[in-house]
Amino acid sequence: MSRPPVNTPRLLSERAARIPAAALLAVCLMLVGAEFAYEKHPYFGFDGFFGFYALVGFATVIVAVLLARLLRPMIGRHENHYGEADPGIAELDSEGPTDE
Amino acid sequence: MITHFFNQMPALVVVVPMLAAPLVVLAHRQWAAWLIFVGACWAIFGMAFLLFVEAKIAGQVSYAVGGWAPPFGIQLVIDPFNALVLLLVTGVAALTSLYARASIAAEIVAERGYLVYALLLLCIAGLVGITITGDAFNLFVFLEISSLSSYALIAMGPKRRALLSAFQYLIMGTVGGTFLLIGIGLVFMMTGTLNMADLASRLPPVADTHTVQAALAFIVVGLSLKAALFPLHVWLPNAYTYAPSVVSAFISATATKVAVYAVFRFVFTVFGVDYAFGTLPLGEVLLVLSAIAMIAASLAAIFQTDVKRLLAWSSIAQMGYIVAGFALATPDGISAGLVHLLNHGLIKGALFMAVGALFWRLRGSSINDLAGMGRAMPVTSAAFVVGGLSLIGVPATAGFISKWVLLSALFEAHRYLLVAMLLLASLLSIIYVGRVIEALYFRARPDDVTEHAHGEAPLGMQLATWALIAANIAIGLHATPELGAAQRAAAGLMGGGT
Amino acid sequence: MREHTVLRIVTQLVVAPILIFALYVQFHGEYSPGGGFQAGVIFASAIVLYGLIFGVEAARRAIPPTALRIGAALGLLVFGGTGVATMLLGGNFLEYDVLLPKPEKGQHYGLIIIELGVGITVASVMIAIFYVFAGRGRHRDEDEPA
Amino acid sequence: MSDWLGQAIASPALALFFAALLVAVTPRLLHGLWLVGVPAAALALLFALPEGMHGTVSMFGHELSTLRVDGLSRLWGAIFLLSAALTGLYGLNVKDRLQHVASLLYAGSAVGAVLAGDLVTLFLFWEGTAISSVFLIWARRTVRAHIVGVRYLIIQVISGLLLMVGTIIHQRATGSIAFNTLGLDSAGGWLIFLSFGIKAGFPLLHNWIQDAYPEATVYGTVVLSIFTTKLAIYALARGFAGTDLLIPIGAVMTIFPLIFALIENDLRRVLAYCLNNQLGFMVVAIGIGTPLALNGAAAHAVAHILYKGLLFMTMGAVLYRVGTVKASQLGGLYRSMPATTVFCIVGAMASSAVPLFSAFVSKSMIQGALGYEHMAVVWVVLLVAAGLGAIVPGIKVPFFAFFHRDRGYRVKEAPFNMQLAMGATALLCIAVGVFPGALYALLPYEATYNAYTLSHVINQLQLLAFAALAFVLLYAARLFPANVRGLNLDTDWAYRRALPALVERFRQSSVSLRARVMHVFSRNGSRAADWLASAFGLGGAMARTWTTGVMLLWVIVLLALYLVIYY
Repeated sequence: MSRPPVNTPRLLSERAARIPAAALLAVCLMLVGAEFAYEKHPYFGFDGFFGFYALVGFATVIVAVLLARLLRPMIGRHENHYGEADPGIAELDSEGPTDE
Repeated sequence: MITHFFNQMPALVVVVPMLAAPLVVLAHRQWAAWLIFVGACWAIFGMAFLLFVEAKIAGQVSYAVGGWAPPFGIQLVIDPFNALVLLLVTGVAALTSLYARASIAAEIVAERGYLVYALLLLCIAGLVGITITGDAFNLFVFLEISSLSSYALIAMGPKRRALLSAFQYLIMGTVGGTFLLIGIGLVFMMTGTLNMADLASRLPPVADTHTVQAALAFIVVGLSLKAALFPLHVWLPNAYTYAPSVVSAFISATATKVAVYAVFRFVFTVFGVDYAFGTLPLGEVLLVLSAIAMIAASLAAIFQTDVKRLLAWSSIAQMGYIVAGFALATPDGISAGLVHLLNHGLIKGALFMAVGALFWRLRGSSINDLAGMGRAMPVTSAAFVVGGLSLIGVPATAGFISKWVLLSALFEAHRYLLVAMLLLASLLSIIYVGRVIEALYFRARPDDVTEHAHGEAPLGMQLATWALIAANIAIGLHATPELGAAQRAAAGLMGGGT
Repeated sequence: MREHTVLRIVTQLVVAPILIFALYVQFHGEYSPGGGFQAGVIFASAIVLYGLIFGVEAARRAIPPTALRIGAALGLLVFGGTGVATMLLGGNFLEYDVLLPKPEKGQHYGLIIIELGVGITVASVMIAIFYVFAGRGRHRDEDEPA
Repeated sequence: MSDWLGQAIASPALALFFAALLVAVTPRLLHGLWLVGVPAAALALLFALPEGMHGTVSMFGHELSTLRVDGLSRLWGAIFLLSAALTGLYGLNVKDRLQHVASLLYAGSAVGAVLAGDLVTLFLFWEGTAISSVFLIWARRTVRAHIVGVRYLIIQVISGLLLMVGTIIHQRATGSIAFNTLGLDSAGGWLIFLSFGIKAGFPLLHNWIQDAYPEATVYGTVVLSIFTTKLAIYALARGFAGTDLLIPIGAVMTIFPLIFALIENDLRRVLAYCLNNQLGFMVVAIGIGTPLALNGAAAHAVAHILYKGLLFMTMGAVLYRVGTVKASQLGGLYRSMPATTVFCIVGAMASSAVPLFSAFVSKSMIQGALGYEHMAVVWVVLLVAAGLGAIVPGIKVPFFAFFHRDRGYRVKEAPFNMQLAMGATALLCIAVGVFPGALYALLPYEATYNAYTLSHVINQLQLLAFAALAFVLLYAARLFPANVRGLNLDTDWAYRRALPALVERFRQSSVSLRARVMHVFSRNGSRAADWLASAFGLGGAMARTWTTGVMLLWVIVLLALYLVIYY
């Protein structure tokens, strides 16, 4: 295991990341389009609305992530908060980059 | 001739070790002394087994010393209750005899080795005597025999602190013995007899007197001291810690158990359940004390740095379990107490033997000394692990059977607080056993230790340790005979009379 | 104590009578006040006196520690052996009646024998204890019963 | 001919115990045989056993039936044995004998517990799983692992003790120790429920999972992730099927661990939180209690064991090669560990319930059961959880470990046996998704359910794709929680901080109280008071050596106490 001090940009490079992102967008659009093309079997009624599943998937993640961002300052602590880290591991704390 | 031998067995169980002691002294050489020791121990173990069977068939075996009929002469009685205790004492003695040779050779100056054997034999004779005698004063005499020899045995420990510990034990033991004597004197004054069965029939008319009440108090306190019942336990940790390993192993497995037996022999047989637990609140007092013992001693055990000391504290906690069972004074409770009395003898004997084997190799018994010994002495360490699991009460070990029957009995008596205490104590036991196991297996050996840290203990020591461990597992897997015997004993005691 | 002539002379005179008195107490034990325990103590007291006046070394020469060890053991053996003998003869432990054809005789002799055993053991142990305490810090005999 | 098949000796659990013994004493060369071969043989044995109650043994006054073979227990036993073989393969390169012995004993106990026909047998093996599994944590041989292990063991044993006490009460109340539907209408039932709940990671009782699993060894975590919690799910399905209380409990379990998982840095801990969330699905299904729901719970347990095991295996491989699984330290590993990357993505897709992967067929059964019972609120909660599950662990784990920013690690690919085990597990994940019929055939109730209807597939794809889209947008906007070193408080704070602090406060106040009392005594200046003060004074309370005087004092106190009470 070696760790040269390289600092490549995040996610390969921003440019390369665009291809899968675009693909995902295309799939999403296709799935919205599919709403018109199949027979729905709703259990309750409200789950038969247009784009219900897509909306739930999208909104859930947005809300949950924002919630988690709120939560972190409240419960986040230093890695050796409980003082149980092994000597030697506890000292690693200062080094090592973090994201953003 | 054979029938005559069978008839004489109750006396022989005491006489053989008693006479083997002077023979050992005369033999003087270590190997000869050891041979006599082994012979005597296995002989009485065999006889104890035969007596156990005989008591099971006949209900009770009685023997009149000197041919004098019971109320006047000394009577030896073996009933289902003490037959089990007798089996424990002699069985542990027999295994101790295998263990003793290497352990004594390593820890005691060679010229004094024979003395350890002689004193052990006297101690065995005393304990066996306490167990089977049917005479109150005779019980005191045997108690003194076993006590005096154990003071001397503890004083022979390898460290200088052994002397002080033995001295403290001597003071406490003497006080306990004196209290017992005072108590026996008081009941003798009131009834004019010393035979237990006779006492039981003569006490009720005078039971309302303060003298008899005081007698019960003196006897219970005196014997509780010997049994290391909280808060009279304070002599025990030092005594067990500084005694030679073989002595710790033998005494921890037998001496306190026999003392507990004696307490309840007096309470149940002589004074009677209704008197001690009905008229007088002895049961409540003992239950409170045993509950405190379970928790306080377990906590103390967690903070020990010496394994022998840790085990000693755990013994005090376990005495709480035993007494709690007996003090319920229900058939289930008594049989649970008796079961744990036996099982704990087996568990603690095995654990002290394993620690003794580690001590044999390391010349130390602190937890730090044990670091990494799981690799260096795999067989002994494995024995300790199994013994430790039994102490915690893990299924398929004897300790689990004890825990199960004790909990059942406590539930039946609606003692929910004690249930909680017992569960808490068994959680605490995980911590202290876990500390030792962690040191044995998950810590590296210190670098500076090189030459003498490898290789197993001698065969004899391993054999004895594993025999006790095997007994633990056997009981854990097939407890029906033991439970049956304990239930018979409890039924006999609740029925009253010897 | 070498300069106390009176004490030395008196001791020399008294030791022998004490020993004889011990034997008297010993053998009259079964039907008059006395017995093995008392006799053993009296016997030991003679040796203790001797040791105090003439020194422990002298006492040790008179009665060596090895003898004490053997004595203590033998006494116990005599006691227990009698019991075993009664068993072998068909009685219970210490049932003296069976020792001799006549039960009373048997009782008589049986008691004398076991008292003798007790006496020997008590005397030996007493003297041994005296040796241990008196010899503390000065002399260490490997053979002494501690 | 096969008389022995009805005896206790024919238990697959015993076969695994025997394998543990063999591993302990035979040379390392043969270990593969015992670690992989014996579980496979035990699997064959399990299917050879006839249905019904077998293996009657008598133990301390109870008639135990150690082998109950029916649809439910056979399915669970089978997946346990299968995964024991897979983890055995995964751990072949581990030199530490102790871990192999512990994992075989652990697997054997779990199988034994599943096959238990009565509560006492269940308890015996229940304790067995607790004791044997802790060695997988201790085997990491660090101070921290030891502390965590003790904590883990205590919680496991508390669960065992509750089960034991509950069993005793239940037996006294009903006179039977049979392990069938127990219900919550008695004290014994509640205690047993609580005992199962601890191991199943009910909310507030869950934290031992996240505390302990990430601290075990590479191999140990994989093994741990399989047995204990799923055993609890089995026990709930057996004893508390149709208990309404389970539905809200399970619903809460599906959501809140995921929020924690979003901001957790240690990827094995992320997986532990997600494991907890998946248990919620099964708990809800058991709470519904209809045949379809129970089938769903069973099928999901099987699928879950496979894909979660696979994910833990891949993270184990990363830890093995790189030395850390902290998201903040990882990235770009797809270059050096391509195979592991693929396996991880397969595991992630299976766990996100992408059609043609295992969880799709099991999760939709549970959703369907909720729909048929018209439980709209819970249905929505589970749908939300499924959407969120596509992000953690679905995207978070593979993305931050293998892609994201290249941290420059140039390590070797995982050892061959690990790759083999991961490959086999990945294949099973896909196989279950593609051919659900084989799994359905094993389910305890007859299954006529079909997950692959057009609307199901499209709806599921919509859910997942838009969740992924949300992730991409959040990530691009730098709103996704960054991976920073640190730990997050959870309910373990209660016993790691609050409880010790409380005890310390209590100790200090009692010490000061005692000091004040002593002050009053010593002002009298009498000898006796000084003596008392020195006897009870500070310095180690119980454990120090007491003077003889104090000992005697206690004797007198106790005697006086007795006498006072008696007069």
